[in-house]
Amino acid sequence: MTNALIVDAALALLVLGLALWVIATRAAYRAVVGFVAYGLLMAIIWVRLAAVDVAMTEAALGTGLTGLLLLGAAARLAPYETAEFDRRPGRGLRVLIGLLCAAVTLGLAAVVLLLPAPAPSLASLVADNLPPTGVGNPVTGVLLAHRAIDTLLESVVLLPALIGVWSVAANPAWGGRPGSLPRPPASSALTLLAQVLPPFGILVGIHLVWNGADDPGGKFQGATVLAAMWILVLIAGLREAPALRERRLRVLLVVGALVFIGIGASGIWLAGAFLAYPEGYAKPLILAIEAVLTLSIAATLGLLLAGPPAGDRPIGTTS
Amino acid sequence: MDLAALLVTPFARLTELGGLLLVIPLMLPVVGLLLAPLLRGRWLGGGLLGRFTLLLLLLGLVAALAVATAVLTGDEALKYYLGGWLPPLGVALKADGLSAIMLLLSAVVILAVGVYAQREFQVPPDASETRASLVFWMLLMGVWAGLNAAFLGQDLFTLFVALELLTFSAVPLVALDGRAETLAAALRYLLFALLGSVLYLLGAVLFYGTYATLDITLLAERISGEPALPPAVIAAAALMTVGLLAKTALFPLHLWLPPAHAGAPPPASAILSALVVKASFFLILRLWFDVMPGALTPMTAQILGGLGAGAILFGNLVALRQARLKLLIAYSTVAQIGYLFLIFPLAARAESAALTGGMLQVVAHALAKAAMFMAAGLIAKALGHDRVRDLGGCVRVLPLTLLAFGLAGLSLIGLQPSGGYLTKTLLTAAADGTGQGWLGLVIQVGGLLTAAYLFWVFGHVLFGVPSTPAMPIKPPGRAQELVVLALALGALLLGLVPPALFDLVEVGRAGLEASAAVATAMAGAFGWSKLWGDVWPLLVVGLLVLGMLPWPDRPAGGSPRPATTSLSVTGHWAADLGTLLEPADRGLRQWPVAGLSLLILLLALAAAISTGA
Amino acid sequence: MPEFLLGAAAFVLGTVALGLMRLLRGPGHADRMLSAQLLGTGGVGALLLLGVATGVGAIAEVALLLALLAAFASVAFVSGIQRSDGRGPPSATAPAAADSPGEHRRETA
Amino acid sequence: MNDPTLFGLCGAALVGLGLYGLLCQPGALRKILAFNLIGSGVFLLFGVIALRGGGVLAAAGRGIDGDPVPQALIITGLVVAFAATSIAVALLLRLAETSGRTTLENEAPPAPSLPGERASRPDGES
Amino acid sequence: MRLALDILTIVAVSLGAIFFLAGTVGLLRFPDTLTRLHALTKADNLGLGLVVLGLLPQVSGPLSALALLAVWLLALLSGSTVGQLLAGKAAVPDPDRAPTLTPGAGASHD
Amino acid sequence: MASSKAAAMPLIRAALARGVGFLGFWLLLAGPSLGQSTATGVTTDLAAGLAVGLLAAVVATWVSLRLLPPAPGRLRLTALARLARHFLWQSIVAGFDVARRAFDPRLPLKPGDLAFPTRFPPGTGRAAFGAITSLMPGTLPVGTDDHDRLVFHCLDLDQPITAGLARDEALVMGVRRNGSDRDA
Repeated sequence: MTNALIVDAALALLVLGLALWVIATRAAYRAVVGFVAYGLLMAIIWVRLAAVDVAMTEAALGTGLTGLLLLGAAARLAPYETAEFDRRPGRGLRVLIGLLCAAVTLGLAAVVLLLPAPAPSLASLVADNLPPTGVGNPVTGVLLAHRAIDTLLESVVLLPALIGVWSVAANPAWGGRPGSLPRPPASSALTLLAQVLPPFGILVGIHLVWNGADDPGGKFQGATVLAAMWILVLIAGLREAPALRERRLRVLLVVGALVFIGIGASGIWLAGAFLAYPEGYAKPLILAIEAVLTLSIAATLGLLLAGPPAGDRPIGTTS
Repeated sequence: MDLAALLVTPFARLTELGGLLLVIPLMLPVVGLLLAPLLRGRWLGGGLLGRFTLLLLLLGLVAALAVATAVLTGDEALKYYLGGWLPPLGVALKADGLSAIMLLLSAVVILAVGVYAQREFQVPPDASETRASLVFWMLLMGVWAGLNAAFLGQDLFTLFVALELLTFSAVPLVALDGRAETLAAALRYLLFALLGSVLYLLGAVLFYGTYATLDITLLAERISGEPALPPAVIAAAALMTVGLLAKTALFPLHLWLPPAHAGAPPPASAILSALVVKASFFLILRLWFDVMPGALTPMTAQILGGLGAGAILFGNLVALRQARLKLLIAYSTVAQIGYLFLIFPLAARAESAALTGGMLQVVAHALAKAAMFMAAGLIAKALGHDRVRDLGGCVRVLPLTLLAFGLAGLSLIGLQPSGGYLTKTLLTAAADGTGQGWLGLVIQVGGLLTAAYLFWVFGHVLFGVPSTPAMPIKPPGRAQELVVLALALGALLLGLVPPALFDLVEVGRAGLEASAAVATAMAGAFGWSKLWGDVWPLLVVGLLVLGMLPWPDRPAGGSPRPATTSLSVTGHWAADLGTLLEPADRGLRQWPVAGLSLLILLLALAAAISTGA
Repeated sequence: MPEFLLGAAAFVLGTVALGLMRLLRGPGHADRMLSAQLLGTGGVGALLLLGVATGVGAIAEVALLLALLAAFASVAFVSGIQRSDGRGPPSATAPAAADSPGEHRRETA
Repeated sequence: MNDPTLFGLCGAALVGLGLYGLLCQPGALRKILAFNLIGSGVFLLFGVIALRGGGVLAAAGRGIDGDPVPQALIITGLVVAFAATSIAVALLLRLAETSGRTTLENEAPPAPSLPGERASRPDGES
Repeated sequence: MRLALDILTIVAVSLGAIFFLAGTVGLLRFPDTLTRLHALTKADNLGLGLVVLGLLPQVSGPLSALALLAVWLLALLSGSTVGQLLAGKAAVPDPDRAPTLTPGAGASHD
Repeated sequence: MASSKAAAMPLIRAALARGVGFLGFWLLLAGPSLGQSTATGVTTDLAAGLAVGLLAAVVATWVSLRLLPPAPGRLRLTALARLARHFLWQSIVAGFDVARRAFDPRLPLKPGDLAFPTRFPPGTGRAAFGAITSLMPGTLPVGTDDHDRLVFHCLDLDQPITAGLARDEALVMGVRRNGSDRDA
């Protein structure tokens, strides 16, 4: 056990050190680079916490897409970011806030140490109620059956978020192609990567969704990988991002949640409750929902990264 | 399927659905939100999407009425287990009286906003979709979906997702006009709201860590069975309360509200002020009255009530200093939120009056404030500006709008028979009855200050020198004016609603006597002595304010700053106070200072909750 | 054997943590990015070791995901820098100036 | 001290650090980063709770490592946090492009939007 | 047989760990960005390869073993792409890179 | 791209080859869980899994063909094997080389840039060459110069780098018979 403890202690210390760096370093760019490293470590920590499903989400989302989003933002903000660090509040205020934050941490630490000793848990209840759902992965069972409403609302939440991102567009650009994606200089290495990697990413993504029914994985993880591959192709310039007015794209964005609601509503007649599945058909229905949701979530995540429509030319380029 | 059923099924049959009925208000806006991106083009002379939303809102109103009827006639909360899974594993929906009121209120207000916004956000003839139209109508439905989910959810995590849905929908509305100031206001709102969400989530996590459930009913059972609150629960309650306070913008955490609510397009401001901040308040109610009933220690109640009193005084005073009409209304919201928190110190011994008064305040303020923001929007649109000092003469071009503004103002002041009057009477009586007369005093002073800034506005409107062309640049639509007037009248006539309907408040909670409390409050409201007693202080305030008006020697051009020179004594006094208040408000709205307040509040609440544990 | 593999994982994590010194010292943005990249490769290795040590096969899939997306941060990094270069001379020097050796010395002193 | 506790304390520290950063760093991008730190601290605490809740079962040979309910909720939360980050970034980038500002300090209350001004908003890129 | 495989594991994994260390040492000691990049791409990928080699005998079934190899190949692809991308970026004129731009003029030690 | 019948043949061949490869990759991924379902005797799960795998492989192949159209010319497997062996050995050498220099207290480096006039036209072949050389001892492609030569950053200019690069180039070129000059 000692080696395991060393691993855990190393991870905890590293994560704290990186968090400190993210908070305390001077330039935003350095903080973002630190945050990317932080995300990688978090993925390993989730593995150590026996939450492989979460680790996959963190690996895909935290290191892939979030890193891309924040690094791109930091680079685009760099020209404007003049001495903002020096506009911190005065030392007295900082010390005061620091002390209070330390008090919050200490209080939380005490709470963690005083959590009830035989930890209360729903694990056995989930295990007992997993068979009717037909899936073998308890996390998928919870997400798609027991707490399906959370998953439904959460896939719906992504849509206002996307509209929010689009809403900062300039009026004439509305409906055009998104313009926030970084466009690196033509590089044969990047092109090769964008040509070779996506098929494998697609296989991994589909595998995660399909296999997520019984083993760790699921639609969020799969969708994130698919979105990442799409973005990679766009960044490398192999394909153009679609214009946001395209009806096919719009349908793609909403079809997942609509199918989810449709199947949920049919449950009222067929299984006696909204979001219930008819006996014996739970697993195929769950897989069907996951399949369409994956497409919608992947498209939404990709477009969240791609940013607001920018007309025919990307924002920030000089014409 | 729900839609088709709604269209053909008679209204009465809806209530027979029982708990399943709750799925309709939950899913109707969600389906609308999902279909919205596909609905392009013009229809009946406007936007297809706008018309579609209107239809959906009408259906939503029917559904909300059905829920309210079912709750009131059944005299018990409707409950529904999604997917047939019982908590703690599954997620329940529940509509008690409070949920029903909130559902109905949001359906009414959003419907009014939807009618109002048809004109503002229609699609021009040469386009099939514009940025503003799609964003506004979609996010309006997003806000509606988030609100309904927040009112019906019985699971702390589902409520978290609902809050996020609400935030993500509300924030872009603030920045809809795309100017730098509103973008900054939206970003500030988003970041502070996210801080609130994450603190809320942390609280939910600690609840789960202690009881392995997030269901409100189950949590209530388990917490009431505890001999003393465990530390995790104390921390969770403090974290959730503070997180929700940040989202409610209770003084001194109001840093984001004035710029956000003032900068949004008027229909969006109406939704934000009338409903969005109420959702997080509603969850505070849920937390203290449903999740941990009986855990409200006197200390906690005093902190919340004290902040509420502070909000009333501070918000009203700062509102008095605003040069722009929309900012004035936004600060008035800061003040009006304060009334909601007075119910906590009163609830311990006068729960009926406190809760009824609180819910009445929610309803009355929502109607009145939505009317005021939309009226201000019409004024700004017609005149091309909303500087209070230059409103002179606009009564001639916008009589109906200004009437609506004034009527809504009467409700805020608390004149009979408005909802504001009921609120204030109920709360004052409860304050006197529980030996906390100072709260009653705060309520009275708040009403007078509200009257002062309304007199200030109307003084300029009625007696100011017209500085703009008499003809409006763009005359308001008749439907727009009427809908604003209807909302204002609704707020004003709330006291005339049969008291029996207020029994809705008590459905699902024992020992409340809402209708009796309302009946008592309304008894004698129209007696001459009572009327005179309420009106004469207002007259005094009115005279003082009119004395402050610099209108006889108003400098030409009209600077956007408030008048600080005046002939009267009250003018000097107000100016002195203003020089103190404005820097104080600016200081409090600095991000680090607001953060400091938040941290102090968090620790103080944790300490206060543990005093009774 | 699991004990040994865990120890190896700890060692690999420790060495890449050492590499994070580059994050602190810079001096260029690219150097800092290198340390994050090192963490990526090391993380894949550590995850594979952990997966076999604990017998949870799915951990290898986490490693696979990391390997699949390892290049993403660098792609964003490279294009990001390019974008601020594209804004013209004054802004192009801004990130570099922020990382000038003089300033760097000030921070570590 | 066992492993879950270690990471639980780590989560508590992350929350505190993130709070400090969110309140004291003037740059909006730094605030977004700090929000993500707080978020991951909260998720970490939830993950610890999940692991604690699973230990009993693993001992009983039921083969589940952690309480799956918190794990499912964490996944949902991570996606929501990503959505929040992307909105914040979009707003911030647009703010910087229109006004050159990257901080939220010293803001003046905005004038309400007016029809005339809306017509003349900067519609193209400068 | 088992023992031999275990020994192979121990040797290969240890060697791999040492190459990770080499990558880190190179990253810290080498004088400029591009030389550090050499250390990163080459030493680390070999380290990962050796770790994978060492783990092969420990996994059940040939498919799992091949999956491990696939992870390594993906890491190689990523590593080489990242190497080239960052190298191209580091070659853009940058104050601390200037001395090594011309062939032979490098060799600048700390 | 495959308008004539003559051009269709390589396309079909490439599609089949890649499809089989992707299906193989899917089996790697799904192997453990497929193994489970065969062990428990649930054949429907196995069939469904294989069907999804087939579908995934088809999608992946389609995407792959869209992104990276097959180059004319045939793949020579023996040359590929030779390249793989060379690559494997050289990357080990590269690792040792870097490690030796890193651990050496004297830090024996003589870094610098070197221009290499490659025979590869810009395109996939050149990119693959760059990717492979970036893992070879002491070389790291940094870009192209004005004369369309590949520029390599080298750890030690005293080593016979050009000769090594030429050998790598020949090996990579040999993999595809008479194809590389028409890559695009």
